[in-house]
Amino acid sequence: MYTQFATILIFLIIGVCMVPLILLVGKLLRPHNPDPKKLTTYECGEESVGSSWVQFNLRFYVIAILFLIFDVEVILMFPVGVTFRQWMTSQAGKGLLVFAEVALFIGILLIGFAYAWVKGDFEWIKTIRPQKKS
Amino acid sequence: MTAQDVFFYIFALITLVPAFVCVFHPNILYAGLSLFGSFFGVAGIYVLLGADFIAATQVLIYVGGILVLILFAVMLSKNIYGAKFQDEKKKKILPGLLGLILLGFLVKFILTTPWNMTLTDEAPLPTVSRLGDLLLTDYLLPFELASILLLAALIGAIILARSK
Amino acid sequence: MSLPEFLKDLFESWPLLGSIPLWLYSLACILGLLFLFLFPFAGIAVYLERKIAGDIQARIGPNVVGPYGILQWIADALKLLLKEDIIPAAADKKLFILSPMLIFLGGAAAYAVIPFAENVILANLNIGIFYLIAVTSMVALGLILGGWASNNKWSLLGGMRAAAQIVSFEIPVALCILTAVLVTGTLDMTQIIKNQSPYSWNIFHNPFMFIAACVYYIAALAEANRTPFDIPEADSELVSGYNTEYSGMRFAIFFLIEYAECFVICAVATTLFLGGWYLPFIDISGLALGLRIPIEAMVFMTKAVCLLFVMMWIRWTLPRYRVDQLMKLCWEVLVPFSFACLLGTAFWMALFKGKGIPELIYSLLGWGS
Amino acid sequence: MMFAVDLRHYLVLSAILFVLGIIGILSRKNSVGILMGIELVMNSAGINFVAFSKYVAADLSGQIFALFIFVIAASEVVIALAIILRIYQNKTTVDIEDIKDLKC
Repeated sequence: MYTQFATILIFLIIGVCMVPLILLVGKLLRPHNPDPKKLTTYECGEESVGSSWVQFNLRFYVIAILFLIFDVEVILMFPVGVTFRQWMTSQAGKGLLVFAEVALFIGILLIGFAYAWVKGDFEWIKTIRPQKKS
Repeated sequence: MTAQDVFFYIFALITLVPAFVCVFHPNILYAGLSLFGSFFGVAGIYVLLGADFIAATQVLIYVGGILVLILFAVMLSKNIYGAKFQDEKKKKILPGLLGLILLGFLVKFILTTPWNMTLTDEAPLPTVSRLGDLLLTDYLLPFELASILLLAALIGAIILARSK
Repeated sequence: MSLPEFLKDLFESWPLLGSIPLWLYSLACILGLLFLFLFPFAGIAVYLERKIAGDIQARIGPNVVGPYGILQWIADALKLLLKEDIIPAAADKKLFILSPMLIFLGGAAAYAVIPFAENVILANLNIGIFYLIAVTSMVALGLILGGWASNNKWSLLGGMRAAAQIVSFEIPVALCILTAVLVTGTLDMTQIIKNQSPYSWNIFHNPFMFIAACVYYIAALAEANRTPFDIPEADSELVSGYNTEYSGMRFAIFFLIEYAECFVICAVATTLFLGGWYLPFIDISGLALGLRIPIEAMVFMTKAVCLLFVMMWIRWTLPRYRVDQLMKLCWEVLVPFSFACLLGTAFWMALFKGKGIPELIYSLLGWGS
Repeated sequence: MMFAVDLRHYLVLSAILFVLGIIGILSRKNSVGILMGIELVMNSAGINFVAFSKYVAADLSGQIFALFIFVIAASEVVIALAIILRIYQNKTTVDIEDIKDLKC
């Protein structure tokens, strides 16, 4: 197992230092004359208005919550999924029992999914209500 | 000094230096980013300990999930009047001192207590199928309770985060 | 056995090459994979895309540089190399440089576990497909940083939207891969293919697997920001999304990684659902190893390139989704479907003790192969 | 031998990570920073569990616990960040100094 992960480690190291390498090659070859006009942020030609660290509401965050919870569920399901076939093919009697366990695990989380669906948390709010100025 | 020991020290550095930066860096965004390096170091430590599935889970959950959440939170909670994340003016001497004392105790206990460890040096076996069997047989109750915990966390967080 | 080990055994007896340590072999294989496969293939994919787009829109597409425009992508690469690469003054310099690195790492590291042929896989990890999911989830991080660092309102929104899209489409992808893992029973990529056979591919194992394959393809299409789901680069609204401020070679990295990820999606789809390097009903395991590996690699590549062609075909025919339609599609169509496929496959395997439709038909007909 | 890596080295590493996490929790003013400290503490606990599962008990119970640590860490981060962002919506600040009074 260590040799495979050693290859992965070497791959990651090369991957990390590949981008600076490419950029370095680029830096050597290309012209470099920054002028302030060129360095302003691009806003379709107009002057950029206000700082860009603009505030936005929480629907990005709700998406991230849903992702993390269901990601953890998938991760717990992966070891079970790997041995699922063994349980099904070898011990004949326990097939449906193991399926019941897996179905219970997924069913409980589907309740949360249904709750989020019914409460309309999947709709991407079209109108952005003006931020309540404190 | 086999190869694994060298890699242990490398991954220990990759874990501790970004963790150090994360604790002491004034800018909260760079602190969040240095967590990225420390999570990778911990994943490397898991690989050295022969836990390949746990290492991949660590990368998937912490780097792909929790760090994305933290960065979203940092960006969403950027206070409006344009303060550029500089928020740390608090002194760090007292917590640092306390930490060092705690560290001293911990290391003393670690080095003195006789752990009955069994030093085996054969290559670690793949763990995924054994984890699956354990989850389905011995640890079935925690497996089902974990889904209830996730359900509670999901519903709680959605209610809180729903922007009325 | 992974490629470095296979090469080491192959060249064991040679005088000079015999004494090279294993990690040097893997280093050579990695550099070979990156420079001989990833970069050229991404370039050729760009060329293919523009040719197909031209064909679909009844025009010719690039045909100036080299015969039929084959060298067009090299010209593009050189042009980008020589373009000036500015970092906006207001940008956050450190993050601006870090973001392409993260994205390149996320996209390229998935190539380590793609099984081109019997022993031709860079790292024969026991958690192959799971490692792939873990690594591709890093791209969302790079997009957020890219959008945030360029200090441009549109790239910030583009970066956030791209991250939200990638993050939310990762659930259907992970669930469909889990469904395939239920059927194959292992995470090791070469083992997944070996559990299938020329006569029973995973996609025909049971009806739910067929749906899971389609859901995977659609969700992975969205995860790679390909049309009809490339909201972040929606030129009408967000100029060019998170990579507005990037120019020159940095932009080339974003561009290159998009095509690298497209191939990863097609390769994973062929491995999990379309029986990897197995020809439909022709069993070639009897041939000598030296002959079998090239044929297997060609079979694998033809399947992957066909899926790539479909991806490009879709890009130039379907209009783009709006953001709320996109999120609604993900959370109200794809995720329920993938949950249903997961439970359906589990029930099917519980019912038929892990046997799929092909095995059942063969046992009925008495072939028993 | 000092350098041969065994259980104690992993425990020292997780102790240092644990202490860094504690310092992070105590010294941060920004509540999202406190959460990062909590993540470090969770990681150090994970390293302990997996180290014990390799060196002491040969079975995989340590790794199962590390798996459940991921479940707990994920749900904890989700809830904590939801609370923080809810506080931020009302009081537009995440600094713990300003979140002292009981009524938001």
